[in-house]
Amino acid sequence: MAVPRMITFTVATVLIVAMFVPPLEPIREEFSNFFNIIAAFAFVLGAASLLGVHWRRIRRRVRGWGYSIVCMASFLITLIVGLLKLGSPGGIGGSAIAEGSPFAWIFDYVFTPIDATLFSLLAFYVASAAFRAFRVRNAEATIMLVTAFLLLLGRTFLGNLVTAWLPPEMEPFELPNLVQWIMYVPMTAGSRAIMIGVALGTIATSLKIILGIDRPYLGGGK
Amino acid sequence: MVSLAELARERLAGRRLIYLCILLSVTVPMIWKISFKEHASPMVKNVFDQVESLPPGARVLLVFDFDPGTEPEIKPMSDAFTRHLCLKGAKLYCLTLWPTGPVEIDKVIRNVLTPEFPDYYYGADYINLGFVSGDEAIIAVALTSFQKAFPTDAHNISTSDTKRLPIMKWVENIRSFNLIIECSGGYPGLPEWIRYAAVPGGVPIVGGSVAVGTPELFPYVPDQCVGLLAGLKGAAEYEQLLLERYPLLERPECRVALDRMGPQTVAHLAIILFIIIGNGIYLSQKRRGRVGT
Amino acid sequence: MAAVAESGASSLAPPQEVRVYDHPNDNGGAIIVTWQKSPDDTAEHGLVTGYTILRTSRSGGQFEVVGRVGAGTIQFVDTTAEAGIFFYYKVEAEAGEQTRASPPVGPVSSTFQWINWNRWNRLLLGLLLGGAVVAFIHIGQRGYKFRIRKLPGIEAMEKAIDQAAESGQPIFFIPGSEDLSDLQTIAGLSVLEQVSRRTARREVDLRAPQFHSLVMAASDDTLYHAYHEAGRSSAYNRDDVFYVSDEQFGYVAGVGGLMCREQPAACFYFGSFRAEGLALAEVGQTIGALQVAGTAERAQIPFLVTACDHVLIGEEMYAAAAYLSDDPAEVGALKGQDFGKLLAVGAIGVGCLLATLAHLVDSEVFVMLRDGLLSIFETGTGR
Amino acid sequence: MTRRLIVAIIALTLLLMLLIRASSGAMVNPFMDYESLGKWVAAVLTLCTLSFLYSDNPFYRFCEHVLVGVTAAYWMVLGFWRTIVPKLLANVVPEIPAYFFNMDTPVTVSLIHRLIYCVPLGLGLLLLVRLHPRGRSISAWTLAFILGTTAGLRLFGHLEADFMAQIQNSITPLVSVAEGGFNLGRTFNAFLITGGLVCCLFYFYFSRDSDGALGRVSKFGLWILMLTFGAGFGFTVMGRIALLVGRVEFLLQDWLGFI
Repeated sequence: MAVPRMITFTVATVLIVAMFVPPLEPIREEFSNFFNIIAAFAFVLGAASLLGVHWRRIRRRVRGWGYSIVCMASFLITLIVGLLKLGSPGGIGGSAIAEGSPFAWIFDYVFTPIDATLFSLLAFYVASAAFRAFRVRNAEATIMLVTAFLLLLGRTFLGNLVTAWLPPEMEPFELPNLVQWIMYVPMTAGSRAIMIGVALGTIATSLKIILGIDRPYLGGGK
Repeated sequence: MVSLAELARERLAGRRLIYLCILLSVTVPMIWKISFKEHASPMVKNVFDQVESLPPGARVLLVFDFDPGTEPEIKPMSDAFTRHLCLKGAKLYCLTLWPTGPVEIDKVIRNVLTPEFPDYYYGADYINLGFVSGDEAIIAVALTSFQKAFPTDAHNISTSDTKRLPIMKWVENIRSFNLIIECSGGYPGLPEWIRYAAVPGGVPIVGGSVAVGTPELFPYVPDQCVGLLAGLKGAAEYEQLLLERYPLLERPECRVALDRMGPQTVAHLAIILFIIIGNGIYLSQKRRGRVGT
Repeated sequence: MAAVAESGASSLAPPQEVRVYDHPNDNGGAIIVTWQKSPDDTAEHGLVTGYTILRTSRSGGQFEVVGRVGAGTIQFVDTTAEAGIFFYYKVEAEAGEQTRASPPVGPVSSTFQWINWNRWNRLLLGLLLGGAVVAFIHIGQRGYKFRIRKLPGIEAMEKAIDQAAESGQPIFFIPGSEDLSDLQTIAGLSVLEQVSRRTARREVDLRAPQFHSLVMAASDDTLYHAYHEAGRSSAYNRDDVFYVSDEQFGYVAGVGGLMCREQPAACFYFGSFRAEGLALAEVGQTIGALQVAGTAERAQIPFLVTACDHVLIGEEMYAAAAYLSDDPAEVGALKGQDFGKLLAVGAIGVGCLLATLAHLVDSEVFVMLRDGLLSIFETGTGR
Repeated sequence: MTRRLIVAIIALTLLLMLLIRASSGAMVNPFMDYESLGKWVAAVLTLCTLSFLYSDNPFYRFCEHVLVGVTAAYWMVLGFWRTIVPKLLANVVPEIPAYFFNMDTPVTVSLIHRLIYCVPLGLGLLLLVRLHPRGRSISAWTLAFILGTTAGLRLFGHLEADFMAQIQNSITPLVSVAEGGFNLGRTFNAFLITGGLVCCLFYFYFSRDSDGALGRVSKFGLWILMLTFGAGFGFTVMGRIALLVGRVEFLLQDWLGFI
């Protein structure tokens, strides 16, 4: 058995045993902490990859290498300003994103606007996806289309008006109630099935990791 | 016979037309200030009543688990909650488990608390505990010892220092609070606070969530979670209730979500229209024997 | 330190019947304090605002506050009680400035237990489900060929790789936006392994932009070994697996832009997705790539369904690597999962039947049977 | 060609409007202070990013590369100040954060505690060995540790929350008789939830063939799933539009000074 597989097996087994043995239980928390620390170390790899890819593009004068300079510059400026807490009102002991620091300025006026704008592009994407995908092609597509349609309508003021003419005894069929029913009944069934399936998938995946079946990223293939 | 390139171009043009319609359906109602009166749903009413029934001096944990990315949906809720709590004279304990969340607390303090409630004093009536990393594990710690989970406030003052932070005098753990209000933009969010704080601590919890996360939260209501505001519509309904109860609040900054519902509604109608048109085209093509995609 | 102030308010009744005992099934250090509500703590007679729990380690010693709870509560777990030390407790009802304490009770000490019996049901189910998976894997390893149904998404992936080989366009693989702490990511990496073996054989460029540095390291190893095994080590290019950004939309910006420029023949999305899933899939749609996605994120599946050609839903995503590899051991694991589903269906069926009978028939037997079955699935955290 | 002309005309008109707007004093002067400058920067970046909807263009590419650089660095900075310093250094050598970064960390940490936290330090350093081409196999040890941790921690997490809890919630009476009467609505709902759930589970059943009785059951399961997705889609659209409203609000209100 190769060393990495032994490590995986041991670590996982200890953590599983710790589930049932109270004196070992603190290990579970400590190991999650360890994970975060190692993930923070991994940032060095990320930085090396980012700089490496763009540096090679600049050196080889790949088409659009000018943008790579932009990327490297914005990366390095942000990194240096942030790591050294340059211009931070609290000094080196203060908060990393203290108000009034250049790092916070970059966050507020460069990071946030581009980030939020890209996020808001989803409004357009949702619309075009709805236009394209919601067609009465077959039974499944039609069911999805009709439900989405009802929900969309139910979220506007029209939702109350469309079915307002129904007599009081038909109350459950008023759109707001119908929408609520869809969310509580069929959706519950669907979500639960997905969750149960996911649980089974994760159990199998965990076991395959622990047993070391077909995991080339631990070195050596099978 | 249309060539493939032509078809792609046609599709691209259609896509741009959709984009333009959406942009207009959002911008035009905003400039013309089209807005609709909201009708509060029972769930939002439950949330409102829960806050409304707080006694003066109630201790409320106000969690800001969102960031600038989800701000358009959640910030109107956190603002409305803050106003409502201050009007009820509650003590506010603000914190976030999101690394990008502290700016949101700062914004509420700067734009709502300080200007609108000048008699709210830091350390006595409200406290900003800032960001603490650790997600649900930290909630579990707070369940037994609040000071251990949140050793300092955002200004690095120890939370055990009750001389400088008298508001901490009455807090030992999660159970010390009368209510938890969670403004949830994703993970960690409402499910974590319900599972690790509200249920084991026996503290009522209400919350607001982005629309995308709401369907997963419905199963918690009303047993484990008193009620929740679902997306901007929930926020707008809450604002409507707040305005009806406190007419003094009739100011533009107190109806942000209500104003934003105008463009929302128009955009929804536009998408509904797209779906109808799309199917119209599809069916007519099908009849002519040319099945589109 | 709070002195016990019994400020003469005789009107306030103290909490009744205070009891203390060691918290069972734990690592020590926790003592449970229970009491009956003060008669002044009722919905209509709500004088009491809360209870304070006090403790001392000496009989007759100075009490100190260990916790406060709101009105209506009847239990407190003191998690600061060092194991092995004896403590005395008392509970104080408070109403504004007034307080009234119960007589002290004790002594009590906390101890640790070796086994947490509360979790017997997790052990049972873990052994059942895990055992089934391991057993079927073993059967598979012994060479038994299991039959499984087809997944259209998998066939589409294979076709897409062929197409890319013909047209010379690259393939993009997006391993989701969660770190290695999420099993979806790991399942995604297993799919990457299978995909990269195929692309290595068919000499297709595979590009895997990364969200997290750790995932990048694992993806890089996956690709390296896959190329190595296919005998095309020289074709491995370290720039094919590259880090973009840990920020959701930083990632979307980088990858979306690349898609527009490199015009991939296909995009595969396997892992955990949030809003970036739709953003990327729509860009992929625009450039006309064939797209297959797999995720267990329920909130994102609807959007991926509208924007991708095929979506592997939840469990199907975890099964994708087994389908692609056709490795008997992996396929065996799927059979183990099927056993789990049958178990779930059986439990729900029998449980609902018992619950219905318990609801309709006035008989203790059904109630007992139902509760017995429920206790197997009891997690203590509610829904 | 005509399309380019139209685009150019629209762009010029917008630019002209912007100039008039700015000169009329309705907008903030970008050179007044950092905040005003920030607003202009933010607005220009917002517009450049929005241009991606039309097509991939140099303005968007500029924003894209700025954002990638800034966000990557941002998370690294936070990783250092929020994980490495308080979680690693404060546990291994608390003297560094206490004396060099003026942090409020206790320096009285036991040797055992320090040694325990040398484990992640060592694993972290081991991971970095892979920067050297020959370090790949050594750094796999760290990955092995990570995978083991994930498998060990998540196995029971999902079992509890997704398997046990969901089955527990699904065990309910199918027939509802309350307050002296048979409740048709509730009974129907209970049957639909339970039946739908079972059918959906059979949809995921890998051993089945797609025809026969099991095929029909799983088909119904697929319908329920499609209904779930449709509902999820319809419900979420609102959130996505809210984000666009937020952005447009920023442009119209904070920057252009309309409204």
